Amino acid sequence: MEKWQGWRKMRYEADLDHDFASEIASIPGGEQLYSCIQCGTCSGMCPLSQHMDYTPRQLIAMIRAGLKGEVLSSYTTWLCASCYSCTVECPKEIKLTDIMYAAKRLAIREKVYPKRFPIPVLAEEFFRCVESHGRNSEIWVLLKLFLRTNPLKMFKMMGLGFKLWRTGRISPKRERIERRGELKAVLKALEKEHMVKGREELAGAGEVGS
Amino acid sequence: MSETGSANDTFEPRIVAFFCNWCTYTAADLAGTARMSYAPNVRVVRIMCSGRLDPQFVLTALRQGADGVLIGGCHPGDCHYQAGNYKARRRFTLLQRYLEEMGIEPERVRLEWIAASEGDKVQRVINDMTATVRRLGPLHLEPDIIRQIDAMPAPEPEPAPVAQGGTHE
Amino acid sequence: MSYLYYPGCSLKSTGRAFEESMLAVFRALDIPLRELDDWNCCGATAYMSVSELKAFALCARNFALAEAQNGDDDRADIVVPCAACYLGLNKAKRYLDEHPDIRRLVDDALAAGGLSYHDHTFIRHPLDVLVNDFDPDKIRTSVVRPLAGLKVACYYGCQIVRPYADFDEQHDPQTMDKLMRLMGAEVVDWPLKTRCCGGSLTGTVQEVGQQLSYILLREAKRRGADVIATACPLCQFNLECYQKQIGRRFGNGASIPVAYFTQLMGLALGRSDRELGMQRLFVPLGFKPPVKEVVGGEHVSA
Amino acid sequence: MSAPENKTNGTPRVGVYVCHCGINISARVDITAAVEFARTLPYVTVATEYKFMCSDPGQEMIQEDIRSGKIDRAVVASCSPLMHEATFRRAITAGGGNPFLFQMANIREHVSWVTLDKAAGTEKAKALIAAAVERVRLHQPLTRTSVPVNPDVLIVGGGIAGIHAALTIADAGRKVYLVEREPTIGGHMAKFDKTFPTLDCSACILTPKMSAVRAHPNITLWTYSEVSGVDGFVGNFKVTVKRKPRYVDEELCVGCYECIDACVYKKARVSDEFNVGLSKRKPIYIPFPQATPLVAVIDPAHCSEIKTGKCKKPCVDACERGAINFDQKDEFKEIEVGAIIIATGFKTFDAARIHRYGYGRFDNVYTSLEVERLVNAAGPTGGEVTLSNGDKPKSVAIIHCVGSRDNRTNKYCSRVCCMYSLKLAHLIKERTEAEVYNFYIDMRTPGKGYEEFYDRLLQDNVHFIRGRVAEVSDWAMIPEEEGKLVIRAEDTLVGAVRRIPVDMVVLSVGLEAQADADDVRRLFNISCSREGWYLERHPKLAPVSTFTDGVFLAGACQGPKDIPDSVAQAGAAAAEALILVDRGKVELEPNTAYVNEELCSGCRTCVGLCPYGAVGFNDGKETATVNGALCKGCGTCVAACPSGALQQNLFTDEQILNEIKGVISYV
Repeated sequence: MEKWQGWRKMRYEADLDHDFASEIASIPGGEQLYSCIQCGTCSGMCPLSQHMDYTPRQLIAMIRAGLKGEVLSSYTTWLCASCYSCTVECPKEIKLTDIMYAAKRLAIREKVYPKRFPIPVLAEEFFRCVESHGRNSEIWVLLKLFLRTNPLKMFKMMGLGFKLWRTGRISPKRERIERRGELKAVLKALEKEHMVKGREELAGAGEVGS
Repeated sequence: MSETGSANDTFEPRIVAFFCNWCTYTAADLAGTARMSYAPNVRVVRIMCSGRLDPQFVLTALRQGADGVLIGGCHPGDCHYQAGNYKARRRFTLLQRYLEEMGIEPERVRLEWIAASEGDKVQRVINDMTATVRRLGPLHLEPDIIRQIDAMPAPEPEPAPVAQGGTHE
Repeated sequence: MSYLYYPGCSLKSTGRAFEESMLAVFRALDIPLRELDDWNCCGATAYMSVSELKAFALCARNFALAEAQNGDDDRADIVVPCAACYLGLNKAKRYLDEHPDIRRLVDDALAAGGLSYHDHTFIRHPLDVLVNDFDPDKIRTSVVRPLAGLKVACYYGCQIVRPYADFDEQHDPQTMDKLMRLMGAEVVDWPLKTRCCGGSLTGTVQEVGQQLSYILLREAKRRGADVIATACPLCQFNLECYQKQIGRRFGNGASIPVAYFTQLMGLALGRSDRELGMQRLFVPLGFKPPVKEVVGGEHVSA
Repeated sequence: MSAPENKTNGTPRVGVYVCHCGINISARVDITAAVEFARTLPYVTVATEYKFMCSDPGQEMIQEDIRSGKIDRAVVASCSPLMHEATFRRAITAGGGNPFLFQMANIREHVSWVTLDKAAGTEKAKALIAAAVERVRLHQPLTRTSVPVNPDVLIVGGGIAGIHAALTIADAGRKVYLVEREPTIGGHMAKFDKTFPTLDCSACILTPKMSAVRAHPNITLWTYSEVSGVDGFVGNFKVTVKRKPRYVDEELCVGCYECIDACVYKKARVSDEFNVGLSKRKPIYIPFPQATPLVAVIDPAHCSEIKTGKCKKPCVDACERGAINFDQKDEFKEIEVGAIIIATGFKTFDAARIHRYGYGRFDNVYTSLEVERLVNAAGPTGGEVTLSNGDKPKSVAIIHCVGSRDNRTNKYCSRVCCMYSLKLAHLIKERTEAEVYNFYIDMRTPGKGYEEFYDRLLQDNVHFIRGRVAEVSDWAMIPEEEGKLVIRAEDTLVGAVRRIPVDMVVLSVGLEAQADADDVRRLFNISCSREGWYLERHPKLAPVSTFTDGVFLAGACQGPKDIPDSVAQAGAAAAEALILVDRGKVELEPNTAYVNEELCSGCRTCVGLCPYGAVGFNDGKETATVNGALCKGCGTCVAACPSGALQQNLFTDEQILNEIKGVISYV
């Protein structure tokens, strides 16, 4: 049990971000956010909710209440393994998994995700790797991950790594696609400053806060 | 003819609708009580049954300056008067051919089955129809077409009806 | 009908045995399969947490490549074994379809790379193809070494059936069960068919992720399964490669062979262990199907 | 076309009255502008506005203007004519005018409630007003004809609603036909043990009413029967009732059970509908001891005589009164009634549709209706709540909202489940002393004594967990869960997911429209809501009427309802029906068709068109004829007439053409 640190639970309207909910609701898949009846089916279905600091249901309530800070810095979104159990069972057809993604992207963009927590770091490394090579080379991504979070873990994992190498299930070889230039061109075109004229107003589509 | 295709965003089309009393008119009322807002371009004329719709009504509406006409009746099999909507459908098909001959885009005249419970369908259809007609632009009838319509047998001045059903004092 | 094959990153590394065995099975049933040229990552889970738009673009490039490679065929069916890729590509296809804004941006992006996507692409999982495109009898007759007496727990994982369960029942999927029965195996009844295995958490937040794997392993054993059949490289990796650590963490009763359903099919279809990448398993299957009939050497070349 | 010379004295003098309807209209329509516009229209002699035209002062304004001769006809721009046309027609009559020199412009439902922009709303309102004025100036004074009303009433459905309506009308001295599909009346209520919130025994309050129905001289009870055809109109319906063969003569059978004991099937093998499949019955059976009528019935699907014709038929020998008769066939009864009350009730949601709750997969997962039978002293277990192995459950979970409040099944709240779940919680605890857990989303107990009942359950320390159950599973995480059904749900008030092992699960299934609601709707020419509930004429002001005059609604067929509400509504429907039949005559809307013989070319186009045979042909005069008594006023024949000889009162070609001109050419 955490010891009491003099926190206050009172929430002043002035402290809340009243645009947060509409920001999340505006992403594709966020449409249904407002119809949540707080039934908790999502949390009950979720195989990971027991490890989360806020249950998925609470997260939805917090988004709607405008507790942006707490939501973006929470572990909940990162613990989502995107198994979509919540999404398929929500009686109001709220696409919670997509909302989790939206929150993750915001957290990364605003650099407020939990520090040294491996999952967001993995996401970033994975992203970089694919951006430049078009494919993912597990071993390199994992190396980077451990270096950035917990180097000791690397030694812990060595046994497994060796076994994988012996059975030919990993190799230090870099996976990459042939036409990397082509892919770069495609991805670049989606960055605001490179967008086709007149498309900026669509830049929000599929991206929160971009 | 009309400026087909010319997407016209500022143009506010005027559409006359003939709704049957039992299904579509009631559905439109339901849309109202449910506060489903939709385009203000459609103006409803109530008839008891879509079977009452005389093709001349449609032509007169267009002649008088409507850019489109919407006809609403009960779903097949649901007609309050058993089969009036089937008659309406038959007349509508003939009318469509006639309109094409006159060079009027068929999309300007539309028949929809809308049940009393389908307020949301009223909203959808009216918005959709308004968008379609707006895209088609204003309806311009060539003088000879106007002559054709005017030449149609207009009903004689109301005679005193025989004393049956509703009787005149 | 011919298919394009999208391996995805994992089937070239940790999931190699899946690729090997699936190709072997398709060969055994003479189902033509061509690998998609210069395919790129599907932008799954981790990538999507950074940029969804770019994730969609990654998928769209694969679609464009597929349609180009398929020439003027009116549909390009891409067989996608990896569950994460299957979902990622499926999701992209749907969002491009349902959200015109996204579509416009992605079309522009593709154009910048000299590519275009025309909605001819269809994302198919091997389970879908094997069960829904082919006559079960044809498959049954190709069985030369029935898996008689093998008790299989069919594990579909999450992302194949959720959220887009268009080829199988979402809550109680049956395609793998059907195939395993066709192979002569016995399917044990277990309720965790589609429960999450922990996904990438097994590597990142192990104490959490591995507990999910543990629940699956233990329940499979309880239900008397000899082997868990998987349809996803990550599921297979989680359930098999971490068994030692899981044992240490949560106590034993968690060691059980975990094979790809294609490996088990391959065995029944008489392909050799090497052809099926059996040697890559950490936990040996320890089951040899009896020979049903005397067959030409090229069948049982093991 | 030019305005014809009008047949009322002098040129028409139109009064236009624009209603604010509080702010309902004025918020989206500039009333003053509309009135100003109305003043500019031809024939308009008065144009004014008022907050509520339907109120007495509002109506008085019109009457005053008629009396003072300022106007001879009126346009009221307010709500839908389906709402208040009758009101204003009465007002005009009271003012000495002719009620049909009147037209409404619907600027509420069709304008202010559906238009966001006030300017656009005002324009549309003007157009509708212009149309009404253009039309009303051609209106003719008409008089209503009236037809006599058949005093008998048909009630469809013998559940508590149908029973109550039948008794009410019969006690008022009117003849009632009560038609029930099942072999006995009683409906769902007959299956219940206790009723909430008073916990009085369901049978004790229902069965006396059932036998009263049987005994009542004014009630003709036809069970095991269905309405197969409806013809005619308000006051004069012609109905065909199909009486299915019970193969037992209702007059002779005394319900002694001898035949049942004698049946060749010594053991009961057929799933018993009355006990929702929890027990078995024989091919010849009596649904339950208080069945009304207490008459055996043979189920042709299982009777070996009917299936094979080779049965020894011990039942026949066993019946001293010779009531059993295998020659019975479908029998069709033709009846005439003035009013119809539909009380066809509901069906419960099929729990198997929600896979994760395990209904049909796990033995000890029951639906609430099954448990109603279990707790019922007259039920299959004699009131014992037991598991499939016969043991008493030590812990029971009751899951609310099964199939309700879910976009994937039924969006609506079924309204009765919270209360009956509380009732079942109480009864289960009473019978088994088990720990009972209620899993709910929101506890809905609006009703007299309902919240108090909830409070009582809280006192009984029944557990209440606010959270929709995610899953009922049979895999254990900890030893305590072995061999149990495990409920997984978030306790939303604690903010933690809980796993709760129980012996028995009760699924509180929601209410749904009957499977054949749509066929019945067509039969009686009424409407259904999306979900299949029958549509009332007005949700507040005409809750038991339908859009078809003379057809009324009672009970759950109109929407989920508990017993008190069903009975109240049945009383209301009975009153409406009585008003109709006691009035003795119905005034018909005079919107009938008529022939102008001078114009009729005798082409006979119209003759075949009329579904009511109202349009005939006079061979002598070589002209079409219309029988106003048969004409329902659809106008189909009028639209077909090539020479304009056929016209329809209130909907003449001219009136409609003028309305078209008005709606389009001013604004």
